[in-house]
Amino acid sequence: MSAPASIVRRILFNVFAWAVVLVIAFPLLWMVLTSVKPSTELFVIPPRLLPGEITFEHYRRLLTETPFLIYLRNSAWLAAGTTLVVIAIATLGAHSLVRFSYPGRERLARLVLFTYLLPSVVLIIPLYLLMTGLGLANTLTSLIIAYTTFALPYALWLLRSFMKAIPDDLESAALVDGANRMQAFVDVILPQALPGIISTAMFTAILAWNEYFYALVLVNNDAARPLTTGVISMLVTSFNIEWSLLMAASVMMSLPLIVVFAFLQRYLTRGFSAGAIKG
Amino acid sequence: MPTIRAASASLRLRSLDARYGLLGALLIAPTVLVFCTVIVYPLVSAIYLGLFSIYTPTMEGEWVGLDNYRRLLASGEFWRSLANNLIWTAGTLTLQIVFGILVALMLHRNLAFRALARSLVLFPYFLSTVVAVLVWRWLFNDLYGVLNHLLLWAGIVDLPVDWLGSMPNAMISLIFVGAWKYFPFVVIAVLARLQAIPDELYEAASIDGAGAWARFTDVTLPQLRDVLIVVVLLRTIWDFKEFDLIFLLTGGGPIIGTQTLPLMVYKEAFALNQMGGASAAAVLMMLIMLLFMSLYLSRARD
Amino acid sequence: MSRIRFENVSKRFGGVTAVDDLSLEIESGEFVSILGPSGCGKTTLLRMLAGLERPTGGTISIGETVVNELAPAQRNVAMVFQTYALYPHMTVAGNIEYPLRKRRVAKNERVRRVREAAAVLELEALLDRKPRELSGGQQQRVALGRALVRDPAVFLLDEPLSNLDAKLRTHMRAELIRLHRRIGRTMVYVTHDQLEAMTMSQRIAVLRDGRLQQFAPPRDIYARPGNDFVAGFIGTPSMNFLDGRLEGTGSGRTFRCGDVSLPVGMLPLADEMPEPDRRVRLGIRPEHIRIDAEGEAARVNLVEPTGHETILVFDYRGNELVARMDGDVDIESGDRVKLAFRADKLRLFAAADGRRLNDDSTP
Amino acid sequence: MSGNSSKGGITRRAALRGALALCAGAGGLGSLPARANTTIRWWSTQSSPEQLAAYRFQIAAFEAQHPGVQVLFERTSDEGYPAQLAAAFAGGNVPNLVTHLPSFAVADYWHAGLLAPFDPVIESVGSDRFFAGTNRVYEIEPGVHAAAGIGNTAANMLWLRTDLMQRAGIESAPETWDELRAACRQMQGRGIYGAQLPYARNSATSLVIVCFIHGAGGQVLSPDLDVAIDSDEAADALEFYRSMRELCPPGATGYSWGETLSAFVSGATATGLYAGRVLVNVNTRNPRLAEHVTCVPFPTVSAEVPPWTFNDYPSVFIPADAPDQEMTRRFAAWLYEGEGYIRQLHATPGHILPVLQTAAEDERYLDHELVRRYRDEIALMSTSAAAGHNLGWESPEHRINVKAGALVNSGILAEMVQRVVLNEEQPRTVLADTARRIETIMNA
Repeated sequence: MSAPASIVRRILFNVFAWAVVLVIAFPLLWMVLTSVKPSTELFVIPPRLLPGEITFEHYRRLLTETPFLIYLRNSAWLAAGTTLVVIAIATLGAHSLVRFSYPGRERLARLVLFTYLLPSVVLIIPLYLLMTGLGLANTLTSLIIAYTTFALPYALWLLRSFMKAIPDDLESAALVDGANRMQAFVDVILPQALPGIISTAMFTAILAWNEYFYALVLVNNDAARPLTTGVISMLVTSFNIEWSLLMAASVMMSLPLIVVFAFLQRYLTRGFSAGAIKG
Repeated sequence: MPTIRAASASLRLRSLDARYGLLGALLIAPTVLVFCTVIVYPLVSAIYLGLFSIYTPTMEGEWVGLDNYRRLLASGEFWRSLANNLIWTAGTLTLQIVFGILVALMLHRNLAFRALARSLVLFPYFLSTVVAVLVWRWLFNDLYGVLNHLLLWAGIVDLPVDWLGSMPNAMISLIFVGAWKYFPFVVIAVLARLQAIPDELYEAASIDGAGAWARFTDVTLPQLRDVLIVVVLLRTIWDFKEFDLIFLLTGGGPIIGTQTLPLMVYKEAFALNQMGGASAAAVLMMLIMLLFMSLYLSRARD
Repeated sequence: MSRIRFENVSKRFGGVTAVDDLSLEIESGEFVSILGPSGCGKTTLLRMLAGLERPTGGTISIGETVVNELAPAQRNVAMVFQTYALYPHMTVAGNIEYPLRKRRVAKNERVRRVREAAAVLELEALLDRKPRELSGGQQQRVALGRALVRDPAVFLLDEPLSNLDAKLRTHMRAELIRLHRRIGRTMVYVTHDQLEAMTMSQRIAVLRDGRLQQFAPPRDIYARPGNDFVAGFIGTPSMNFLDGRLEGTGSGRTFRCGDVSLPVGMLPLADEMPEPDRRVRLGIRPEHIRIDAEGEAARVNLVEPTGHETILVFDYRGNELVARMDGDVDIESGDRVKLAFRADKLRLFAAADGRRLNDDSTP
Repeated sequence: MSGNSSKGGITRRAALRGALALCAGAGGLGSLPARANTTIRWWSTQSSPEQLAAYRFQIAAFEAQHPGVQVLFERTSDEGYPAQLAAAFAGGNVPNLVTHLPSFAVADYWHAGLLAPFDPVIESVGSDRFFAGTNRVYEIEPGVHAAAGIGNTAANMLWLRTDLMQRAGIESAPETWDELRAACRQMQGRGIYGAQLPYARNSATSLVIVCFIHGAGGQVLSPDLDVAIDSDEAADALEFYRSMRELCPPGATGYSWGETLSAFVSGATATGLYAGRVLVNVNTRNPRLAEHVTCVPFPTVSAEVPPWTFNDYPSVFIPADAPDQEMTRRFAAWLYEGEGYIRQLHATPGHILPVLQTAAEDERYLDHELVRRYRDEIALMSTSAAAGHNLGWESPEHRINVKAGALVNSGILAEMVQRVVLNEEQPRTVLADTARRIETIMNA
């Protein structure tokens, strides 16, 4: 193959690939464009691709006139809290499942997969009763606990296979070197599992950040409402949908994720490559 | 003699393995606790509630035995919802896998601004379902939606297409949006695996005279097999259970054209206030998933 | 002081017996190899000694202490793993320092001892590197350093050289011997490589299927193998075996196997094998076969010159014999030659249980 | 009555409380809503920014008068409230006050024994201040009110664009279905659709078909609540609904109230079926149409059948399990008081119509730009709504139907419309089938 031909092929491939990427990303682009259009341009027929004039009015209104920032804070707490709780529990649990032996261990590991199957719709009322019984109804804590239900099995499973990939000898070495088992866990296993923990934490945070249904039923209070249900209930009512504000809200809801993932993206794939996907 | 036995018994209690076992149990205890309180307890109550006729707001009702199950299995709606559920799951899963592999292959190659391209492609997965659905509903809008406008402008259609309100459009749109939202998960997994395939394998295949397609089917696909088995399993479970996306996009309509089992459970529980029927439907749904999963796992093991 | 004793130690994993009723006593300061094919239980034995596995039965003691229920940290043993098991997230210095940190050694003392160990192992220049930036040999030395630094009573080494290339292995063998001489600590060395075991150890314990076959100094293992397994396992190429029976007694004793008939009357036997059939295995080491015009006729099947020596495979009356001869023998495949065996080096084993019949005075 | 349900659960919860304390401690982030001495939680499905401002005004005034009392406004939505309230009732963690739910939902909860009698509030507001008969729909058991109206809404007005009528040469507003179809057809074109009706599987469609059945002279249930939907009139209504499909935008199969409203307000359709919120939306979002919109009662099959107005009777009720009943009742009565109530009405002029005669005649109420400008329309809607009915109370002869909420939420009626319009099934077959399904719910 001659050099010019390969260059042409490369250019063609690049053009094609980027076209695909842009098609995939088009809804996001449209979201951004809509959010900076004045609302008067919104219902123009036919719709215009580019805004006639750019306005940040919707963002201003969202930030100053609505509880958006409260929802944002709630969502951040929720994602952070859920991730913390889930990772703490799952890391210990996975370590136990991988490196300790006791009766029922294998059965427990299998049960983890089974709990995936529970449809959240059916857990919701018993969960709600539980939360009310504990005096936690309408709090972020109740949502953190609820999110733990669906995030924990996945996190545990991911971390378990991740930790399986860490050689046994490392822990043995630490034990011989004078550590007890918890010290060996902290000194050796944890640092080794860190990429997996970060990756799992990201998946958990995504789940918690984006969850809608539990938040809808368990929390009906602006003080504890996260973005997903907050934005919907605030901007989508049966008599009106505030598209401009919705799109502005969507952009701002996605912004923290973009920032976080720009930094941590490689861990997502690393989490999978380091054996987490082997089951 | 007895003293020796007692000594050895206490020695056994203090034995290292017993202490380790205890520590292991201690570490797993929070998990077990969470499982019991927030998963097993609701699960058991679902099975229990399924045997009653229960008015949701009061959670009171009377024993009806297996009547809920009989009623469900005799109703066309349950079977239709199940069929919808299977169509949706199979459709969106296939698209996710095919598209996910293709895009992963694309992103694995040397592409200008590859990091940016990756972020853009992975983005739908990070996007909140609520946001994703709203954006798509805005794109699908009959009057102001850019999708219809593009088709009209290109002369492909004469009238705006009713994307979400009629069949089979609604199911197709749903499957499509679902695929768009979740295919990045497949990309992440496949991309990770692709990076781990040694180049020598490709070189060897090239030396053996394999073309691009043969390299894909003979080298790449077998290497992806393990990843795909797990990805398919996870995505099947998640897609089968999907509630938010369908509820927000079509609400199950038109009629019950896109109503899947989770939506039916929701309708029973909260629209009709029949917690008993809802629990029964959920238990059935779980059994169906369990069946599929064990079939799949036994197949995948071969 | 740091004598190691295994008394009737067994280890079962589920239904599999890894170590079976094994008793062994290692003297303080001794260098002992545990040798055997893979899966013979030698690593399990070592891990039990380290405290990483618990014996199913029997007792293990180090010095005067029964250590069965002691955690690894409480045993004052150090271990070098086959995979080295270096902590990837710590630097070389961090790796070597780790055991000291766990023993709450003071900071400046730690630094001093890490330097010392690094000096011994010539690792000074690498102290700030991460393990993945090191070559295999360097990693191996770091693993040794980590064991060395805390001056343990017992060193456990689990095939530490198996991941190195041949040249480096020879070098490290010498290093290890030197090290042992210097510190004079008890070392238990697990290997499947007889060369390592033979060259380094003061005594070798040969294991097979979890059972101890023989525990003796290298020379004895070679010259007076306890049974046909040890005899066959030690030595390259392996000892030739002919299955047959003894006839006659005393100096008239003859070994017969098909057409073969060899006088073995001069061999002092511990046991005359009173059983009527007297079935035995005759062992001949390849190095004890030579060409001799007076000898027995055989045909050359294969010639494998390695330079300084030549391995020859003969057909000797329907039996295959491997011989090791000088590099300059001038023989080609298909030649017919005459062979002689060094009669005093022949070994007889009982066919029933494989035990050696020659008595201990055998040269 | 209720509350007993938790008895069996008390020990179980107590046990779980300890078990979960660990998780809660680990979570530790959330907190209960800050507690003043008394907290009144108020849920509403209606909280547009203008309405929210009015509520805030009322809350501030109330809190000023009652130190130590805090009112927490919590929004819910038409789609979300069934699940949220179900969970709240089941968990015994109910809001003190719920407003703007349609009367048929109230009937359902009352029937299940979940609500406290509302008569003390009505008395304290002054029952003679209400329009006569306004609260009849809540009198599910004779002499006891489950709730009271907080406003009236004439949901099915026919909204018209006078400019388009003029251009098409239509002189008077259509009064029959034939006239309406003809008018829509004449006005359709130039990118504007003639009509806009919801054809989706939602409550909007369910309510519209109920209107049409009555517009054909039929009914869904007889006064004694026997199923009466399998009738020629209902078939006519479905035929009419189907015939309007070609005049509506293609996406009408997904429309709920919101899309219906914005289609008309944005000028995409020439006519619309909606309540009074059109007025405020046209004036804020598309002022160039403000001069050209008007409304009339929705046409019926013929002149013989009088118009039937759907009033969903936005309600106020107090759950029986709510704490601080006395303070809650005081706050509920407060919602009707003076300037606060008028601000509520002004937030959506013409949409939430006064239930208090005193307020309707109050000069402060009449002194509002939109109320003045659309005086005729608002007057028409007020009288229509006052004589309005809904599925829970189809005519003055009807008993209160406590299953209306379940009927609407089940989607049976909307499905019926979709089967006829989208699947092109025979109306009579569908009606017979629907009658059976309604029967099942009525008997459940």
